[in-house]
Amino acid sequence: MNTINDRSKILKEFVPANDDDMIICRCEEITKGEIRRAVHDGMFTLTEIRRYLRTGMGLCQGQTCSKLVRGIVARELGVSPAELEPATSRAPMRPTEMRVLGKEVR
Amino acid sequence: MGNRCADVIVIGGGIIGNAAAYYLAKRGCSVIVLEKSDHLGDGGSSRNGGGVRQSGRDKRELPLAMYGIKNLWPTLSEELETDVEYCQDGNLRLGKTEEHMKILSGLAENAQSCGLDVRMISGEEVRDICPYLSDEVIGASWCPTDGHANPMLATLGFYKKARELGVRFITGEEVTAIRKIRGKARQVITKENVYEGENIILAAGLKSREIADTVGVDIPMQPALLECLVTEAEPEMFGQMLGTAEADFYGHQTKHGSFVFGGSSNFEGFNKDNGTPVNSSITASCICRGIMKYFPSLSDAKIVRTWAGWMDLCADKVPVISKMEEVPGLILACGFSGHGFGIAPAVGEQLSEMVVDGSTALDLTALRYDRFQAKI
Amino acid sequence: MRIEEHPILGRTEKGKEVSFFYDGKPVTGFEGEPIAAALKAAGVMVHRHTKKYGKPRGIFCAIGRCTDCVMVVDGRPNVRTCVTPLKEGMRVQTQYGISAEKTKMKG
Amino acid sequence: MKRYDLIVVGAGPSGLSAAIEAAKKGMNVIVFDENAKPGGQLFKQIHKFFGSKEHKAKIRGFKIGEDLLKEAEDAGVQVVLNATVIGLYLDKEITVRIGDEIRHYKGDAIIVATGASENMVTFDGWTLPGVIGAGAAQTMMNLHGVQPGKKVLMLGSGNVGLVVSYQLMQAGCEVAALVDAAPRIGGYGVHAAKLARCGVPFYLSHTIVKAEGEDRVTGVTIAKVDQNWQTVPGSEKYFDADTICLAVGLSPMSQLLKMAGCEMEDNPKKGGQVPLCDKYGETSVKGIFVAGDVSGIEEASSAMIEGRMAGTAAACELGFMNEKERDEKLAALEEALESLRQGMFGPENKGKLLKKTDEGCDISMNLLENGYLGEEEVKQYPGVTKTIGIHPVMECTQNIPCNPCQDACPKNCIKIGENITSLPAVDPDAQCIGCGMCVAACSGQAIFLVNEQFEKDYASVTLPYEFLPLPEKGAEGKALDRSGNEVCRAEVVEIKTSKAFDHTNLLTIKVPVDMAMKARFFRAS
Repeated sequence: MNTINDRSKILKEFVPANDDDMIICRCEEITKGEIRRAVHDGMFTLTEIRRYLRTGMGLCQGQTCSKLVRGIVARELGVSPAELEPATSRAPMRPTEMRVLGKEVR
Repeated sequence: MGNRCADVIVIGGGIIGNAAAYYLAKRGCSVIVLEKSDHLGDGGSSRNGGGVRQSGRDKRELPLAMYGIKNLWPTLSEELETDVEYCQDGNLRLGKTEEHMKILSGLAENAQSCGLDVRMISGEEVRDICPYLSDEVIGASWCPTDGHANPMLATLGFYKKARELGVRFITGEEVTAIRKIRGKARQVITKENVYEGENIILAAGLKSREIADTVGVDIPMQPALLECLVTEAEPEMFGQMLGTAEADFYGHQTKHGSFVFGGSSNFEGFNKDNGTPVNSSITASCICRGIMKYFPSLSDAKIVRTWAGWMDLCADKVPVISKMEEVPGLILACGFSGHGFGIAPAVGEQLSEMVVDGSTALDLTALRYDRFQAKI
Repeated sequence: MRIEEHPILGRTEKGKEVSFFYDGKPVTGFEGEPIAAALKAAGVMVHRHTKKYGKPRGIFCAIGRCTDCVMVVDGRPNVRTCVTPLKEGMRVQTQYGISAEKTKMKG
Repeated sequence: MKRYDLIVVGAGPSGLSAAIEAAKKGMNVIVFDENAKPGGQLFKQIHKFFGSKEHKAKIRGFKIGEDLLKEAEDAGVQVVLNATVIGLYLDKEITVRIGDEIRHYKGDAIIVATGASENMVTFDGWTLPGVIGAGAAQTMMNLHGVQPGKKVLMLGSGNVGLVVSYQLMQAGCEVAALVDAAPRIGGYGVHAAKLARCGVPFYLSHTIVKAEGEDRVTGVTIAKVDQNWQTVPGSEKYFDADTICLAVGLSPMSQLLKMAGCEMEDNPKKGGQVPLCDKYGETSVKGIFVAGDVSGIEEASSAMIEGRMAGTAAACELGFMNEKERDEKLAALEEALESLRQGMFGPENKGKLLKKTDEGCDISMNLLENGYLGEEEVKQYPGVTKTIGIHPVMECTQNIPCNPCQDACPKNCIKIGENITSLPAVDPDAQCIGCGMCVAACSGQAIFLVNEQFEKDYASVTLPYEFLPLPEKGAEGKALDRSGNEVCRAEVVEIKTSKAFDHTNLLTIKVPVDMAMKARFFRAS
């Protein structure tokens, strides 16, 4: 459900960390530092992070990284991961060739 | 909760609202943006096909498109410090039959009369520009200054910069009404709060109709579902924005390598709604079949995601971008009818002029709210 | 390494032995087993190098979800080798970015 | 469009169970599964299951899968494999990829039983080839007959980490260490004990710092973590390894339900995003049900019961069963589910550190921290007694829902009683005949037969053995204690194999009499 979220909320200052270059989204090769930075750029929801950085937009569609990204964003925002709604799931559940998706049998 | 008063209250945190907020803040206005969704740019702004084109547009909005492409898009990435993936490799509107060619040359002539460089080219010329197109394509209209960009990044880029400039964005804040105070639109009522501004910009897509209704204004628009899909990353093939005479599909290859295509099944006017923009079970397959006729070599490309979005389809298919003299203080920017993305930076800038200068550099008379007249 | 005999499962039933090409070199495997299994048995660990940073990747989930094990198979990139059955004569190539050619890597 | 009374997505334990239940009531049922083999994760499970007879205890996972599939076929369920459901749309319509086509189907009811996916953790080098999920290891070795690696380090001490480590050893791999950031082992103590006595070291309160290697894993560095989960400098340890296996939990694979517009909640107790549903698995979208891990991470045994509940509820909703019959059925199933959720590892006790068993015995901290029972600790449990002649020693020290040992003994030596989670006790009046049925029946491999009067100065210890090569009678070697240390010379005096033992061999070794309560494993020299 929609909850009021003031985006001018002051976050703790961005402090670079040792593991900022750790790959989090394996498909799109997005690092922890990029995710943390994006939160400070104002991307407060997992959907915005995904649209801004492409986390979870690769071949696997976030099957591996979504929980990891959520943990990082939650920490940066100082909230519990459970408060962050995962991005929407979309068909097809597995990558599907155009020639296959275009061949329907009813 | 902080201050709920500002020079301008923008209703709708899509690319129109965000761009307006950005240009307003740049000119020193205090702005609050209210967005119903939990996410900024969650409507059409993040769901469209990314076209930044002039060709194929209605004459009335063409000046906005031409202005934006000339003056705003080329430097937008630097301006927003966000790579919006703007690519100006031209736009091909493809035709497969003589009937198609007729439609296309009609549109081209229209645009030429406004001074746009757009011309009709043959099938061979089309394949010189984009060699992957099938022989079924017999010609196209070609506009070399058109292009595409990443809608999500452009929308969030405006947001990021506007926020940096001090614009207050509040998400999850659903506006229920605008309230006049002493004859002037001044208060914006949400489910839990009341905001106040000298000016109110209503840029809430489809929702604008309901909200405008609270001050007795009606904009004739209706919902229509558009669907898009995206493939896995493919080797770099071509940079053009593509469309077809019959609008079977439209799309482009992104900087990332994936192809984004939009299209329709012809049942868009009748799609059911379960509260979320939900894809229909038949459209993605239909779009794929459409694409493969034009690009046989993409048949092995894998679709990784499909999505849908409701567009605010205006009765005459161009937006309302207009001050409301009847309701002083209220500015409308809605009804973009599925092609608002490409003109969004220009619209944002013009809206800021409307507020700050009282008038706009571009003549937007044809997009006024009171243009809707009965046919006879 | 293949498990010849397993204390619980006994001897694994294998399909017909087939040969295929891994980066041009002939390798044998069993028909119908996932390409990744045949490669693993042949000691191949690196399936691809990533697009942005050129980092090596191999099998990760082995059930077709993570897509880390994709390779160029019979000329097509991004084929999930852990769920694609092996066939006689298949051409399996290390994937660089989204191509079988190392030179096409960006950066 | 082709329409079924019931469409089930996923042919794992819960999906098949749901389909069976519905088909038995006359429903036209189809099951789709994206895999080439049905049974979901069951086909990778080669260990004997816990539980009671009704829960298919002491049967190996893959066999349960085969049985379920047969039952489904007999009930008239159509199971379509290599069929990936790629979308769940309005009006309970699904699209399925079968071969190179997309098919549309509608169901009057849909049961989503898509199971779970593995969680991952990050550390320096976690993307290197050789870092794999525990499920990947199982898939490679148990389905495809290929070793995931030669030398494996396992991260995660939950049941998955423990069971897969053991399976790795059965597949001929070496397990270098088992590491977990938690201060205590998360899975069943008996699973840990199986590993410890083979010499696998446990590093609790440790985590992986780095996977070493250029283009593949060549080693691992681990380090101790403090209470704030930060690594303690100077505590690093290095292991040679070519494979790092991650077993750090599962998440419900609920994407289809989210797509379908079911109301979701984030429930850490259930492992993540799950649909809101009623007691019998119906979601907020009428006619869409869930069962198994997708509705909350649990064991395969409970998934089967949940499947039956959802199948029953769907059958009643569509008029294939009246409310009375449904309520009776559901009540019985609920009772069975409740019994599985009892004990130390039940949902209620999740995350709690219990100090005592239901019987009042101290819980072995050594077991929780190192994977094995201390020599003194073991004596306090009701299954550990001393008598003249051969007798069972049951090193079963945690209240878990499991009781096959009780039925296994033809002489009724073993008593668990009404409560399935009680620790097994030895009946002092019954006479053990040394048949070994209990040793083979114990899914936790925690029962040994000890005879301290085997020969003068020598005792015999009979232990379960599920490795190859099987030592021969007369083989010489070393006896290992519960921690995997070599404690004395040992000679194999008897090997028993039997169909009734279901691939668990009984190895009897001869050790000096003072080693009778120490020697718990045999290593041939």
